[in-house]
Amino acid sequence: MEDRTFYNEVITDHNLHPLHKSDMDSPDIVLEGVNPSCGDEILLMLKVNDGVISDASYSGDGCAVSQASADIMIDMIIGRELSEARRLCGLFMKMIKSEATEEEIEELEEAGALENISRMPARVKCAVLSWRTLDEAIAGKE
Amino acid sequence: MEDRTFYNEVITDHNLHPLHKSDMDSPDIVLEGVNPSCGDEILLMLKVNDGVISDASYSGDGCAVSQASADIMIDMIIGRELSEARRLCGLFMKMIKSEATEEEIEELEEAGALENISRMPARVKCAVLSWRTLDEAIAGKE
Amino acid sequence: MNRDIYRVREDFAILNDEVAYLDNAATTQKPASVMAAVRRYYETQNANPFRGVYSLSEQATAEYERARACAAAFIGAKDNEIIFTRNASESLNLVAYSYGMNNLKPGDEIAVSIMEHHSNFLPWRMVAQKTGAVLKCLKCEPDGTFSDTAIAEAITDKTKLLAITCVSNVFGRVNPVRKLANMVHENGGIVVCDGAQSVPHMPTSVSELGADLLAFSGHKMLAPMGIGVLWGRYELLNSMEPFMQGGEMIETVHWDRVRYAEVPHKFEAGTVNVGGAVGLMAAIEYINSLGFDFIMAQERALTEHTLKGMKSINGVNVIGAEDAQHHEGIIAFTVDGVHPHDVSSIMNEAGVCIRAGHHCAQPLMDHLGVRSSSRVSFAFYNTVSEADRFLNRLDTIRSLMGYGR
Amino acid sequence: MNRDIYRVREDFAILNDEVAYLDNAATTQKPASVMAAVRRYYETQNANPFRGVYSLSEQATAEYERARACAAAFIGAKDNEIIFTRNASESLNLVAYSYGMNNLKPGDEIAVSIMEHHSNFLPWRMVAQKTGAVLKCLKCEPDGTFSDTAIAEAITDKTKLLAITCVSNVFGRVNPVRKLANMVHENGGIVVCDGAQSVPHMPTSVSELGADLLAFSGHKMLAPMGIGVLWGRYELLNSMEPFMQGGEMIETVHWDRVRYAEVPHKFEAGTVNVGGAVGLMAAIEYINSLGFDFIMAQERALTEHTLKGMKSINGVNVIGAEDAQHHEGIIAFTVDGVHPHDVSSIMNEAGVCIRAGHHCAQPLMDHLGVRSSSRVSFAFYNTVSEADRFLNRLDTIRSLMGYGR
Ligand SMILES: Cc1ncc(COP(=O)(O)O)c(C=O)c1O
Ligand SMILES: Cc1ncc(COP(=O)(O)O)c(C=O)c1O
Repeated sequence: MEDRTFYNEVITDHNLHPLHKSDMDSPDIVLEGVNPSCGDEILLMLKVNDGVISDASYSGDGCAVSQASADIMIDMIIGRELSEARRLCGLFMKMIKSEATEEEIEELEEAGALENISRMPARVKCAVLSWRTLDEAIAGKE
Repeated sequence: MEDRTFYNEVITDHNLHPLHKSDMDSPDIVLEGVNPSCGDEILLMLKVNDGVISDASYSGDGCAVSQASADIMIDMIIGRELSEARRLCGLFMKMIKSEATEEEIEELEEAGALENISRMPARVKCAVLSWRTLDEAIAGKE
Repeated sequence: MNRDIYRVREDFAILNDEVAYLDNAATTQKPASVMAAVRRYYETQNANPFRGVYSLSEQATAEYERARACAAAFIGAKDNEIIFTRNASESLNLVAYSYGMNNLKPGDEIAVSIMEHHSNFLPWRMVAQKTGAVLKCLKCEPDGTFSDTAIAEAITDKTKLLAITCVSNVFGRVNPVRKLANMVHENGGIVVCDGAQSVPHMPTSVSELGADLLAFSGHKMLAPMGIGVLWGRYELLNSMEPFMQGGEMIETVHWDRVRYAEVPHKFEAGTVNVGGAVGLMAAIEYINSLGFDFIMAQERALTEHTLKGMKSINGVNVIGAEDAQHHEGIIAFTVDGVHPHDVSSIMNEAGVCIRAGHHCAQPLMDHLGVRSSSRVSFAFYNTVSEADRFLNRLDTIRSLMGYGR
Repeated sequence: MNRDIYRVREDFAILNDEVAYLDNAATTQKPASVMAAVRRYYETQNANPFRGVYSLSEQATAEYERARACAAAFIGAKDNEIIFTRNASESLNLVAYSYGMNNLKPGDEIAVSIMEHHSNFLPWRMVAQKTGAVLKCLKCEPDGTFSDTAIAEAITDKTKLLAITCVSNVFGRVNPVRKLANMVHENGGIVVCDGAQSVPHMPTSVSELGADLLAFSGHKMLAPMGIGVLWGRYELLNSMEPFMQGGEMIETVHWDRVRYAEVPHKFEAGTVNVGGAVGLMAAIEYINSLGFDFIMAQERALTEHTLKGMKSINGVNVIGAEDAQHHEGIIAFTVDGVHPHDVSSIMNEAGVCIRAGHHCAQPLMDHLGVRSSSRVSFAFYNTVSEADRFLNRLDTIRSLMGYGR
């Protein structure tokens, strides 16, 4: 018990060595997400060409769950169409609610590492912060 | 059970046919007692000569317990010295607290009819209203 | 009268054949399921909700929010429109301080019915005094109805707020809230309803009610003391300033700036009463399991039987309507020549618990020209034999007090 | 460590070997005697107190007033100086609304320590905003002490009110209330103390404390949620305006004039929480039966053991004093590179319940330059093996989070 943990290597790696935590010059879209109960903050920055996310990064401050989740998400959406990114957001939400099929979780690649967050209801908000922020922003554009 | 009651004949008689419920011309002492939780009101009027209560009456409005108790008290104190009246007040309080001896209750004559009020804590205030008012007023004079 | 009532009574440990508890408008007794739910909460899930990231606290949070949803469903409201308070009085004071003090100004009118419980009168009196708004009195007839003239006098185009009870705790009559609310709304005012005596005894739908805010107490509907509810339209609640301030009702606090939490949390300062909310949830579940059809049939049968008996006793005067149907379980009365406190004491000697006094509705007593009165009030768990015990004792009171001797 | 603790733990149904509940500063668990007392009340004595003239109501009144006397004796106060509220937050808001809003004026100063819980900060911020009084900040050192300079800056001859906690829920250090109170009193100001973290853990004597008002919560001292206390000097309470208005807090009410009831009833509007008060009485009796000698020895031993262990773990930073003796059962801390919410979740995975966040003391967090922190807090019923479970998990956290991999 002492050593079992939700914080698997995918999460701790993305938290400690983020791939996309950086500023961006003149992004096309800037999205802010705040999780007031924890104090998590996320600033998503996207470059979009012809409906395709050509580049993305984030800055922020918060718990490992929120930061790793953002890093994983950004890694997945770069190069995808906005609509495709939204579909992934939907899949992620489904997974969090334990409603996703095995194939769907597979499709979420590294984000599948967050599947067990549903066992920690108070932390679900942290996991979905960046996804919800992205989803709402794209929905607002449509 | 249907017919047993604290309201014995002494109490109901003094309530329905009070001996001293009347106004008084130019009393020497007027005392007002109020029992706000029930709305009982008592106005005691005394004539005092040489430290002796030569006449007394009351007016008021309230429950049978408060009105009968006042009527009984007035009946007892007419003709007594102020100090003696105070002593009776003390005895009455003792009786209410179930601390009086049989002889003491005997001495209270008709007021002994109120002895069992201690079984109805919410009504004790009604029974002692006139006695407390008299006691405090005489104490104030001394 | 439903014979199952004797099985229902077994759910209430305090009920027995020695004492007939007929003061249910003051507070009700609690069924075993309510006691068990509170205990189960404390023995298996207790923690400070919202604050903790650990499982126990998450469970406490979930229970509390489940109770909120339960209370919301009970009155046809949305979950986030339910604020847990201590009792109806606190709910009404919340509105007075938060809405009244911050929105009313000199010249505005507050209409308050003469039959309000002190808890829905004094807060508005205070608001009027402190804001300069005018307090107008909605007078009633001796049977508890409002005449068109009285309504026209009290409700004008300056009425910014109407405070009215759904059911008076003296008359027991259902008020025409919707009709009055329509008039107030037409001129942009709001309506604050006191549901303390209605929510426990009949189905409530806030959308049908027509009011903007509704207050009620858990302890009058089988729940423990210390938990109450304020319902309000979300947009209205959202526009209102906080009342009490402190932990839990904030999003972020810095020395020089504060962001308040969202409704309903904005109005729930400090550690919330999870145990009380869980008790209220169990009480609502108990009421739902019996069903209002059963509850209302039971209470109406008792009221009818009792009112009929009272009318046949000399020297007994019923306050309010002639008809039992306008007495929702509540019958206030006087006995000629016998003070209500003596009536209560004599009843108590026969093991009958009824109320005496002004019933926290002194302005109504003044209006009716009654100094004080007695009141018998029923819950569904009362029996005809309890009502008969009351009637039998009532029948002897004047002779016990020496009349006709 | 006293071995009897395992027998004491049997009084708490929720405690077991699976979960170490170490968030006692947030709320405590309830012993069986408290649950039993509340149940006995509802099963044998429940009625609306004060209002009824019948025996059941008299019993309820007697129980409620017995609870008041019990709470008074517990802090060395007079019975009529005890006001029952919902929690410490309501007690403090009562003072803010009743005293603050009616007595402070532009130019007056309110001094509030930077370490106050939001519940003893936000009400004063509101009072300052609405009355025009000036809010002054009493800053503290990183170890939770107040320097003479800080005191001189915050407390002046214009200080009309000082709001200060007896023990901070972050530092766990006892504040020099008496010394500060003397300064404030010299200039005619009053002192409002927050006893939420002190009253449950050490003997309190209001005369020795030196404050004018003291607030605390039942749920942090073994009682059910939904009951709290405000103590105040009688003359001060007597001079204060009512806060909430409604039933029970009046003597007589007419449409055009009101006479309020005497203190403490003046401040208890609506149906009081007898069940909660009875629960608090049972909690106090339980505490008295254990005795503060035992309780304090127990909590100090746990604090000492834990602090020592924490100091030996790399990357763990304790907030406040170095010395366990200044941590009355409370140790707040941060872990380098690990967010407090992650710390809590990781603890929770090992069955350890600790708190994460700003502890409703965000201005203090700002002042200390900490965004948020973790907190372990003990009650007498905790064990060394629970503390060790916390320490063992703490020892692994950084490596679980990938540091040093
Ligand atoms: C120091 C302090 N003051 C006040 C409070 C508020 O207590 P409550 O939430 O019970 O009102 C707390 C606890 O949360 C506290 O720790
Ligand atoms: C009509 C009405 N309104 C309000 C109240 C106040 O309820 P509480 O004392 O629970 O706050 C009562 C009961 O006392 C009532 O009968």
